[in-house]
Amino acid sequence: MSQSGAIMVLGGGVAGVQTALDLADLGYYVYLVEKKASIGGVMAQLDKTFPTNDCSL
Amino acid sequence: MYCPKVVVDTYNERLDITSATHIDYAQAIPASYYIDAKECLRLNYETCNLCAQTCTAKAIDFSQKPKKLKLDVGAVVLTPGFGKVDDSVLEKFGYGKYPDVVTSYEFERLTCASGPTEGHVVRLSDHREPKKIAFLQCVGSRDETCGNGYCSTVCCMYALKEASVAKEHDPDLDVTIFFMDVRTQGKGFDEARKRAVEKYGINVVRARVPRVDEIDGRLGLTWVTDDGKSHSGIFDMVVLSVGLDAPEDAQKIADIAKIELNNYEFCQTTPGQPLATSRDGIYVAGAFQGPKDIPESVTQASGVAAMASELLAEGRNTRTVTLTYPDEDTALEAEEPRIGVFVCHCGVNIAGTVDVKAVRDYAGTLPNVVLYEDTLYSCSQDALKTIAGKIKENRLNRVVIAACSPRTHEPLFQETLRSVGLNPALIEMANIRDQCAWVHAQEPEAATEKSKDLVRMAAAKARLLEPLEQPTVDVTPSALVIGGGASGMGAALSIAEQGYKCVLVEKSDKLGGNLARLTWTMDGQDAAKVLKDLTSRVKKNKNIEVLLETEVEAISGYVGNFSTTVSREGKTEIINHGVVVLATGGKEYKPNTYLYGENNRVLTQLELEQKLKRGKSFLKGANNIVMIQCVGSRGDDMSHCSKLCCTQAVKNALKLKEAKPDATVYILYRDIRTFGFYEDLYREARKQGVQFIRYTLDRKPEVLKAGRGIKVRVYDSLIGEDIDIPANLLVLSTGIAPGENEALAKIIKAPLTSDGFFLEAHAKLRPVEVAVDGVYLCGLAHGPKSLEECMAQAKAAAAKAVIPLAKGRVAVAPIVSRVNQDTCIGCGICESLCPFKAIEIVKVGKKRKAQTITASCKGCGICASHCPTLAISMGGFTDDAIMAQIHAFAGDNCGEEA
Amino acid sequence: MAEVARQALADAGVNPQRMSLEWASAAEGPRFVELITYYVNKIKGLGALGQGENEPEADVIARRLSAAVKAAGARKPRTAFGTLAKKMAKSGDYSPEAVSEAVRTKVMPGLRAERIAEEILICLADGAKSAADLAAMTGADDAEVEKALTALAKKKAVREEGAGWALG
Amino acid sequence: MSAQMDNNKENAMAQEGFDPRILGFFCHWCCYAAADSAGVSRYQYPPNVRVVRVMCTGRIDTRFVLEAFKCGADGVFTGG
Repeated sequence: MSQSGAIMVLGGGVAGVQTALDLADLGYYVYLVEKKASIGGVMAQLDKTFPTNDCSL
Repeated sequence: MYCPKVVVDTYNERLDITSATHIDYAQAIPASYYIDAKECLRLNYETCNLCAQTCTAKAIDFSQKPKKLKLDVGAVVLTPGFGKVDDSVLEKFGYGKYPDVVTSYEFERLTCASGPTEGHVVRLSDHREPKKIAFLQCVGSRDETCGNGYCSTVCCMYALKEASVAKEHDPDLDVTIFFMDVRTQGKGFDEARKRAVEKYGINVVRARVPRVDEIDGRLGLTWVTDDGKSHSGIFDMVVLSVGLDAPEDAQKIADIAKIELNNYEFCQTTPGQPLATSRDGIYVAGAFQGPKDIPESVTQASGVAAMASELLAEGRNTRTVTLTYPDEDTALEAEEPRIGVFVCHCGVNIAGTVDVKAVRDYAGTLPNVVLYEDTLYSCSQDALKTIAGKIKENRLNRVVIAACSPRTHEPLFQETLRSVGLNPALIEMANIRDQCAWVHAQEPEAATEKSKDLVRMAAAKARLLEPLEQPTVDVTPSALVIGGGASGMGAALSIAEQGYKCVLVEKSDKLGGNLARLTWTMDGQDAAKVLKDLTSRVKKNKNIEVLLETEVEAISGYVGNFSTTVSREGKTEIINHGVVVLATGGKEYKPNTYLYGENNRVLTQLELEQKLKRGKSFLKGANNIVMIQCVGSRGDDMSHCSKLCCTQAVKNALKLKEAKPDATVYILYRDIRTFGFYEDLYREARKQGVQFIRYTLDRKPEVLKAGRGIKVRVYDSLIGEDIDIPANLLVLSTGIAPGENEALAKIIKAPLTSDGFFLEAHAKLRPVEVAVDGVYLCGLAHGPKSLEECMAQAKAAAAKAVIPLAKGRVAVAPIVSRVNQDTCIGCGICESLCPFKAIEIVKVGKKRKAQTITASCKGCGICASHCPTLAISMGGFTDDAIMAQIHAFAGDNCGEEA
Repeated sequence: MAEVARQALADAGVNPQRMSLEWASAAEGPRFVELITYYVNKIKGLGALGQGENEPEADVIARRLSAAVKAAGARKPRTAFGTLAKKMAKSGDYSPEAVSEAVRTKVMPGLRAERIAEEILICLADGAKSAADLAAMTGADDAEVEKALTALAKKKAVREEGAGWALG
Repeated sequence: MSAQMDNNKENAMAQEGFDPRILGFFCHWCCYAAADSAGVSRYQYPPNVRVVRVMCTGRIDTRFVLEAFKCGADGVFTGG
């Protein structure tokens, strides 16, 4: 059986988004599945991030 | 917008309201409205339908039903994040009862400029600014009564951050943080903690506050410090530093995916394979694998990408879709400029301050502008489609977008240009949001004037924009991994299993690095097994060539085409490769204090492990064993925290108790940093009777000779005096020092941190990349960390390293310099000034001429501004374009206005 | 570059404090705000261009700077500047004193001479002038003007006309 | 003289109603990014500066600065 070139990523927070981006860059088709209406997860709620206290947007 | 149903805004932690039809937050992706099905009147009560009727785009269709999709995938990655601690846990601290007790999530929204109070911290009870705030740590963490025995890892640091931000808003604010232990063990965190505490004067109290009471509309706290004394204080506001729980639906995910969870309902993994679940082909990353911060989540995310890529190496590029663009309309591009100006409202972000319509109409008066429009959200998918349509319809050949920052959004609009057959260089953005509307909110007229000026300058530049080639260079499809420890082997294996050749160079005579000195992994398993597994797989893999006793002498080239000189047995060899992974490791710190090296009863933790491995006979008569933490770390020699010594000490204390149950083990510590699930080990050690005694920097323990033996003197704050412990064995937790990184850093031109570790390109978003393209980083070379983290990082570095190899070509930004060979006089000034070695002098015929090495050039323009004959021009930033912007800035004042 | 610009501004009669070079890293939003606010206030203190202390009228400044821009694009001063930058990159000595001194001695003489020459051409565009008039207009001393005129005459850019000079 | 005093003195000298026109050259990676981050944090500052983005302050040619003044700028702020 030939190998599939697609991967499912479950959860669209910072980890899920990064995984999906890297997999796409590596040559795979990605299904990014998120139950909410937008991706970003908790990180999108953060004002600034430590240790440098910048926004990382 | 017409939705009549008011609902609480969960993005703002219920501190604000929105409607059932809403966009989660201003930068949400996708930034389209959606209907909250739980709240919608139409879906729940079959009334209303207002939105569907008013939507001019007819985008609302209530007849849609949920659909089941079947996806054919070769691997699954679980990144469900973390859940929230149950409110019942928070109620103990008065949450829900007293309005001024808030969670750290709520406080985050209060300090945020886009939050419900626009960044003003106020009490929710009376909307007045608090004067005294207390942060309570470990709410829902390190607390078996709520079932969360683990440490949530991130709360100490985020509390310090939130406290700093609050102090920045109001310097007179009095902030106290109540810690059990201050756990700021991440890279650069301890330094950040020190800065925050010193700069902002944040009070640090090591005590657990059991409850919160209301006293005359304020909040009363009582706590007991290490010395046994009881204290109390009154605060205006209490912030609960809420821990990270397992995701709410963890059990459901586990059932569906058929994977195992640990006893806290997080995903079960091992230190050697931290990203693998119990089922093949299903991987895990982020907080579901265990509580962790952003850099580690991002690292693991890249790491699982590598895992999936290893598994599905044959399937690579079989399902991807290649974007195709229409051919460039070069004839249109060459015509007289036809500029379209799009002025963005960005909702109220711009339009709330700047008179967008006035700016739009002003744009219409500028030369060569043939179309001027305003858009609500230019970056939204439908707006981009509209813009694309308008470009075609009006045959535009230059575009000005007056909106936000080109740093974040230019690529998006460049895509739009490409999609309609225009060169992506033919766009210019005017930043009227980040650098205008947002920062001049109180001066709408001045902001509107500034916006007009910025648009005029952008249009002036746009007139002179020229199409730029999109150069790419071929990639040598192999990697060089420097360092043969666990991280280096992990990275090499992953790269090899993803299908690429890899050379692994190690300067010593064997593979293994620090792992070879370790006896047990953090979960008490045999470290030698992990090592053996790694080394045998490395040796077996046909894609890996191992070079022992080999040192790197020089690296030249750039991403895709590096050429490295190594020396081996006195001979030099050249290796060509496309990418580099730095895995040079670190080393155990060797102290010259506490009689180390003088008395054979004094060992380091690693030395203890090695002794224990050989047998327990040396423990005969060792009734008192003392461990001292932070020897070297967090001090004068090394300012950083070595992150793993606390857990290592606790692990070894347990091994000692196992080998000799009647021995008393003392651990003298400053903060016990057994973060994450390692907290279980700490609790177990306390249960087993290991004695933990906290010391402070001003009263460090002393080690004294006592006859043939030694004794350790330490101040016991509970009894308020020094106690002497006769120690049969003294074990020093000496931490991790950086390896000899300076030479390599110079060769690669990669920066080091002040502690001597390699500096990543971005602390959070690019944790395994180095500022030099094509160079990646993992393991102790990056900073102290456990084997588990090293392995995840090795995978992550491998994923990043394979990206250019898998693509086969790397794109080069077209903003590079170009030398006009006719006017160049070959003086070489540019060559000597270029910070990236990206311009060189070559012989053209008989003359010396400068030539840009396109792949290395970063477009900084030093060469252009220093060229005596003005022979160098910069793509997208030509002299003429910048001069045009200057003239446009001057407007009527300048005689040379075009 | 900043030092050259400052000294060139001073040469043209502009208060060099009007030009500022500051550093703020990507993460330093607050610092950026401080810098900008301070700088804008400083400029407010200096007044509009041409109205600051010891500054000539705005039209004189404009003429001087027109000449200076041309001078700064000329090959000789640029070579001097480039060579200096190369030397400093090699030595690594970027102390303000050293930079200022080097620019003053290595770059400015050529740049000023070029500026005066260019300005003479501008001054002569609307009719012949005496050497003394040209000295007054360019803010140069007689010797500098004479040197410039001689060089320009050699290139046939100017010629003597009666008691004064005209474009060649 | 301390920066603070300097600042006060210049404030006192500031001409009534004088709104200087200032041109900024900002480095894409540093100052331009800092200015963006100031925006994201909603810090407020005077609206007198108009910005030309360059990829690096090294790009800034002396001619650009002189030209800006020639065209009547009251100040030029280069930010790296």
